[in-house]
Amino acid sequence: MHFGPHLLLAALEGLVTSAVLALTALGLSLVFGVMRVVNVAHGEFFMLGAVLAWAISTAISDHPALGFLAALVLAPLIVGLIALVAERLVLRRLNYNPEATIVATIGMLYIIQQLALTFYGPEARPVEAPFSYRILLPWFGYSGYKLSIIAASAFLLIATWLVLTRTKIGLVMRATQYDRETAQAFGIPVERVYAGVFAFGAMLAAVAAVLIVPISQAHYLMGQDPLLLSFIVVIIGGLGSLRGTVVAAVLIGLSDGIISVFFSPTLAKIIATLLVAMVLVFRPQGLFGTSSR
Amino acid sequence: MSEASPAKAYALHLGVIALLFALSFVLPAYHHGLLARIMVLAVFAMGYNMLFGYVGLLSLGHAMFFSAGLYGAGLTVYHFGWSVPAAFAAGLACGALLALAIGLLALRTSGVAFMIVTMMFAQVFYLVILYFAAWTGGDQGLVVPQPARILVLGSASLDLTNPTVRYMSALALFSIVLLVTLAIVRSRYGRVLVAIRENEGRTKMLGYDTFSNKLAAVVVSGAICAASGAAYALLFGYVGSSFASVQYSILPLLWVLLGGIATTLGPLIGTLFMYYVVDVTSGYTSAYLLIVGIALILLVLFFPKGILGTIRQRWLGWLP
Amino acid sequence: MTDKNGFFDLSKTSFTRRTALKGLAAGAGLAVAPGFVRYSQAQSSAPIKIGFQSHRTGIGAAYGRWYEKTTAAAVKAINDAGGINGRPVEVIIEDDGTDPGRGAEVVGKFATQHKTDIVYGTLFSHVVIGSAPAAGEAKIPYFVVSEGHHVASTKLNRYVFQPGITDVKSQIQSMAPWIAANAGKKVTQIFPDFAFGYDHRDYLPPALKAQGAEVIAQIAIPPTESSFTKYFPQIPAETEVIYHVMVGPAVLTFVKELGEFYGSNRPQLFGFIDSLEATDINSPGLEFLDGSHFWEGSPRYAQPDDSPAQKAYRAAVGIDDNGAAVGDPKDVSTAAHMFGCWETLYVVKKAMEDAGYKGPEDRTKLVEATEALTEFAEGPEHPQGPKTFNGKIHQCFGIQNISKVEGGRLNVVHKTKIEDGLYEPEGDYTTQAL
Amino acid sequence: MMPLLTTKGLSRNFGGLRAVDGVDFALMPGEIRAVIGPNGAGKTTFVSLVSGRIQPSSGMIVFDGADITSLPAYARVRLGVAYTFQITSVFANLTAYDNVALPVQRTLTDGRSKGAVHAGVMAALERTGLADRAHMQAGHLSYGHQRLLEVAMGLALKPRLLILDEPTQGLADSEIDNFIGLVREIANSATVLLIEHNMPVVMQLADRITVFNAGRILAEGTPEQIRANAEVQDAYLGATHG
Repeated sequence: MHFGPHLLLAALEGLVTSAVLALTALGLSLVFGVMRVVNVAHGEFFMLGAVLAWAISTAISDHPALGFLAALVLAPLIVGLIALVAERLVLRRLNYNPEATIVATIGMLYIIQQLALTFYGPEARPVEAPFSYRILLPWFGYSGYKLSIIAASAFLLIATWLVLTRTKIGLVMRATQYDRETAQAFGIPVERVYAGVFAFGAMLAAVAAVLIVPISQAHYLMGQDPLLLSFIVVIIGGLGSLRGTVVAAVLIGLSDGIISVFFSPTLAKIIATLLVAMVLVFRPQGLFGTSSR
Repeated sequence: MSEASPAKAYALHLGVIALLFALSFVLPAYHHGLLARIMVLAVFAMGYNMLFGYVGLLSLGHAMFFSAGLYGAGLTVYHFGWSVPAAFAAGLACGALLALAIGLLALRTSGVAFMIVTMMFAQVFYLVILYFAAWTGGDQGLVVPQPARILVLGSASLDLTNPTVRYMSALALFSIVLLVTLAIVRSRYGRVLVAIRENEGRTKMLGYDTFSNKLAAVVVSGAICAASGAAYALLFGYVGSSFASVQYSILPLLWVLLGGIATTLGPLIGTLFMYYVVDVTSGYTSAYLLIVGIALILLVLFFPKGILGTIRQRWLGWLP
Repeated sequence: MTDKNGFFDLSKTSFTRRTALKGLAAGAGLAVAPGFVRYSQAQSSAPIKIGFQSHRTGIGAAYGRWYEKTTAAAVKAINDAGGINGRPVEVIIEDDGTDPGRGAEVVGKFATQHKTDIVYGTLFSHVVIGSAPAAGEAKIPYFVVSEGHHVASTKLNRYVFQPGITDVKSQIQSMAPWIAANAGKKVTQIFPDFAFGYDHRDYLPPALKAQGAEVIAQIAIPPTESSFTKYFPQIPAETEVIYHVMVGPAVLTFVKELGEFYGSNRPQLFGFIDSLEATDINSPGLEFLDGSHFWEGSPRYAQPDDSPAQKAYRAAVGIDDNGAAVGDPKDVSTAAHMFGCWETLYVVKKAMEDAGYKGPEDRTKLVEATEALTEFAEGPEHPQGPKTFNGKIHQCFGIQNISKVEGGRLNVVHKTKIEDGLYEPEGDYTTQAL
Repeated sequence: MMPLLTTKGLSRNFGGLRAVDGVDFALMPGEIRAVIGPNGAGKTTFVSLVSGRIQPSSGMIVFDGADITSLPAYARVRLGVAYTFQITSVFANLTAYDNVALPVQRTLTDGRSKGAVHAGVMAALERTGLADRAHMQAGHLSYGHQRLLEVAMGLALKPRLLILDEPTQGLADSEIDNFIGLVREIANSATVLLIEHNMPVVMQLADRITVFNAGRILAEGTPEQIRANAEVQDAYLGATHG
C-alpha cells in the first residue's frame, strides 16, 4: 500500500484509540483531580462495562442495535452504582488518604477481576455492533462503526465539558478540587461531591468500554492496558485539565498509530513509552498543566 | 530512629535470623522450600522499602531493578558461562547502574509523576527484554542450566539446587541485607532520608543536598532489589520477562504495606503473610485473588500501618 | 474439579434447571461409577497422585478450564478401567496463575507437600520453562501439554516430557507442503511478537522454501496490542496467502478487522486455530473466515470419518458435534489442544505400568520407561491418531489436520503424515544424569 | 571591616510583580539586623533570595567575599547561612532529638564542629531549654516549644549568619522575654538577620534596622534614626499604628 493511504489508516485507527482513551482517562483524571485518589481499579470499571455490555446485549438478543443501546445506558449505571458502594464502604472510611487508597483500589482490582472470572469466565466474548456498515475507500475498507465511536466519544466529551464549565455541579466540583477545606467551609457537601465524582469517573470508563466492545470483545483481563494508558494520558495532559486530557489522548492515540508505520511494533512501543517518560521527566506538570498550585 | 535501645533492636534482628536458621532444621520440605523463596523475595521488598518507606518515594517500577539483577546474573551464566559469584556481581552491578540512570531522570519529578515515570521506565525495560528475545528468551524466558548453578569456594563446591544449600544461601543474603538495612536506617544517613520523606524543603535548608541523597537511596534500593533478582536467577534457575511486568512492581509495594512501611522487619513479615494467604486460600478455592483483595482492603481499613507498623505504634515503640 | 458454569448462563431461566439437573446427574453418576465403588470397598491400594498444574487464573484461564474437563474425563475413564497398576488415580489441582514464578512454586508444592507422583498439565510455554528447573531439582517427572518446542529443544531437563501433543516446530513443518501445493506460493506471515510467534517466524520460511514457496513478508504484532488494522497495510499486494497465528483474547478482533480491511476480495487465509480456540466460529464478524483454512491438532467439529475412539473421547469429555460443551452451545472447547491431556495421561499410565511404578522412589524408573516408549497406536487411548515418540528429546510426533471453514463449521480436508513433521533431534536428554 | 553579606541590585519578579527590586544591602559581622516593613514589602522574598530558597531574577549576592548567587540553598547552608522558617516547620513525626541531630551531624560532616552527635544535640537543646523534652515527638510539643526547637535547629547548624523569619509570632509575652535573651546570646557567635513585626522586640534587639517598602529599601539606620525618620513613619509606622 502507498504511504498516503497507509498514514490515513494509521491516523483513523489512532483516532479510534484516542476517542476511547479520552473518555477512560477523563474518568481517571476527574477522580484524581478532585479527590486526589489514584484509582488503580479504574481499568476494572472499564472491564466491568464491557462484561456487562455482553451480558445485557445477550439478554436482549432480538436485535443487535436494541441490545447495544440498552447496554450503553444500563452498563454505566450499574458500574456507577458499584463504584458508589465502593466509595462509601472503603474510600470514605480511609479519608481519601493517597497511599491507603492505592492499596485499597489494588484490593478492589483483585476483587472485581476475580468476580468477573468466576461469574463471566475466562473467554473473550464478542458483542455485536449495533450496525455493520463497511465504508469502502479506494485503498481499503473501514468499519463505519469505528467512525461512529469517534463521534460518540466527541459528543460525550463535549457534554462533560459543558457540565463541568456551565453548571453548578461543575462549579462545585471545581471548588472542591481547588481546596477541600475551603469548599467545606462554604457549605459544599464535599463527601457527596466525592461520591458523585468517583461514580461518574467509573461510568465514563464503562461507557468507553461499551463503545469499544463491539470491536474488541469483553475479557476479564482487558482492564490492564487502558489503566496504564489512562495514567499516561492524565499525567501528560496535566492534572484535572479536561482540555489537556483530551489533547493528550489524541496525541497518545495518534502517535501509537503512526509510530507503528515507521518502526517495528515492539520498538515503536519502546520509543513511544520512552518519549512519554521523557516528557514527564522534563515537564512533570504535564504538557498543559500549570506549573504549581 | 532515636539513639535509644540499639542493643534491643540488634538483639531482635539477630534473634529473627537465628530463628530462620533454626527453622531450616525443623520445617517440612515444602515450607522449607517456600521460605527460601520468601526470604529472597523479602530482600526485594526490603530494597523497595528502602526507597518507599524511608525516603517516601513511591515507585511503580521496581520490577526493572529486580529483573536487571535477574537477567544480569542469568544471562552472564547462560551466554558466557560465568561463575556464580561473578554472575551475582554482574546482576548487582546491572541493578545499581540502572538505578543510577533511572534515578538521575526520575528524581526530577515527585509524587504521582514519579510513580508514573518509574512505571513507564519499567515498561520500557520490559519491552526491551521482549525486543531482544534472541538473547533473553523473550516472554518464554530461559532456564539457567543446572550444572552452572554450583558455587565453587576454594576446594568446596556448593550445589545451589540442593534445598539446604539454597535455604542457607537465601538466609545469608537475607541476613546481610537485613543488617545492612538496619545499619543504614539507624545511621546518620538514614536520619537524613527520613527527614527528606517528612519535609524535603526543610531538609535542604539544613544544608543537605537532597537530590544526591535521594539518588544514593535509589541506587541502594535498586542494588538490593537486583541482589534479590540475581539470587532468584541463581537459586531457582529461571529468568523470564514476567518478572519485569507491572505485577512485580506492585507486589513489593503490597508486601511492604502489609508488613509495615518503614520498618526493617516489615518486608519479611508482609512477604510471608501474603505468600501464605495465597498458598492457603488457593488450596480451598480458585477464587483466592478475591480473598487477597478483601484482605488488602480490611488491612488498610483496620491496620493502615501494616502489621509491624501497628505493633510499633501500639506496643513496641522502639522497633526500628 | 469444578466446572465453572457462567453466571450469566444461570441467569437465563431456561438454563437454570437444566444445569442443576446436569449437576445432579453427574453426582449420581459418580456415586455409582464402578471404579468409585470398587476403590471405596477395597481401600487396599493408595491412589497414584497426579499434580495438575492448571491455568485457572491469568491469561491462560480459558485453556485451563477445558484442560481440567478433559483431565477429569480421562481420569474417570482410567479409573473405571481399573486405574494404573490396579491403583486409582487421584488428581490434585493447583492454580499457577499462568505465571512462571508461581508455576515453579506449585511444582515445589506438588513435590514436597502434596507428595504427588508426577506433575502434569501445563500449557503456556513460559510457565513450562519457568517450572522445569523446579521439577528437575525435585527430580519429579513433569509431563506437559504445551505444544511448545521447548521440550524438544533439549534446553530443559531430563524430567520434562511432552508425549501427548506434537510440538509447534513439527506442526509448522508439516503444514508447508499443503500450503505450497494448495493455497499459494507467496506467503505473508502475521504472528505475535513473542516466543510463540518466533517459532512460526523461524520454522516456516525454510519449510516453505523446501516446497518451492516463499515467505515475502513477516509482520510481528506486539503482545499488548488490542487493535490490528494499522498493521494490515504492510501486507504486500502480491500476497497469495496470509498465514496468521495469533493468541490471546484479542484474536477475534484481529480476524474481524482483517475482514473489514479486505472485504470479500481477500488473499487465501491459512491460520492456526490457536487464534480461535474457545471461540465460536460463528461469532459476529467471523463470516469473513468462510472458505479459509486452519491447522487443528484434533478437529473441533465431529467429522464423518471419525473413529469410534474419537467419538468415545468426545462423549467422555462432554463436547457435542460442534465442539462445544454438551448443553451449552456457547461454551466452545479448546479441542485442538486439550486432547493432549487425555493422551498424556494414557502415556503416563503406560509408562508407569511398564516401569512397575510403586511410588516416588521409582520416579527414575518412570523416566526411563517413558524414554523407552516409541509408538502410540491410534485407539481409545490415543483418539487423535497414531504417534511416534522420540525418547531422546522427550517429544511425540503425530498427524495434523487441515480444516476448511465451510457453512459455519470446520471440515477436515487434509491429514498430514507423521513423517511430514519429523526433524533432526537437537540434543539428547538421555545422556543427562538422573 | 568587610561586610559578611552584601547584595547588589538584587531583584526578583513574580509574573509582573517586582517583589524585590534592585536591593543593595550590606550586613557587618556580629550585627543584629532587623528587617521591617509593611506586609508585602518583600522582606520574606529578600531573605529567601539570600538563603537560596528562590533564585533571583537579577543581581548578585556575596557572602564572606564569595559570590554565592548561583549556589543552591543547601550549599549556602554549608557555608554558614541558616534560615529558620516563618511558619514552623519542624519534622513533626521525629523526636526533638532527631530534629536537632540533623543539623548537628551536618556540621560534623562538614568539619565545622567537632565531637559526637549526641553532645552537640544536647548542647543545642539545653541552650533552648528543651533538653528534658528531647525524646518527645516534635509534633507533640507546644507551639512555643516548637518555635524554640526551630531556633535550636538553626543554632545547631553553627551558622555565621542566622536568618530568623518572624520568630516571635504566636509566642506569649513571657516566652518573648526569654527569646530576646536567647537571640542576644546567639549574636555572640553569629550575625543575626531578623524579620520581625513586633516593634518592641525590634527596638530592644536590633543594632541597625532596614526598612523595606514595595520591594525596595526605604531607609536604614539605628533604631533611634529609624524611629525619627519621617518617611518611615509615613510609609510604615503610620500605617501600622495609625
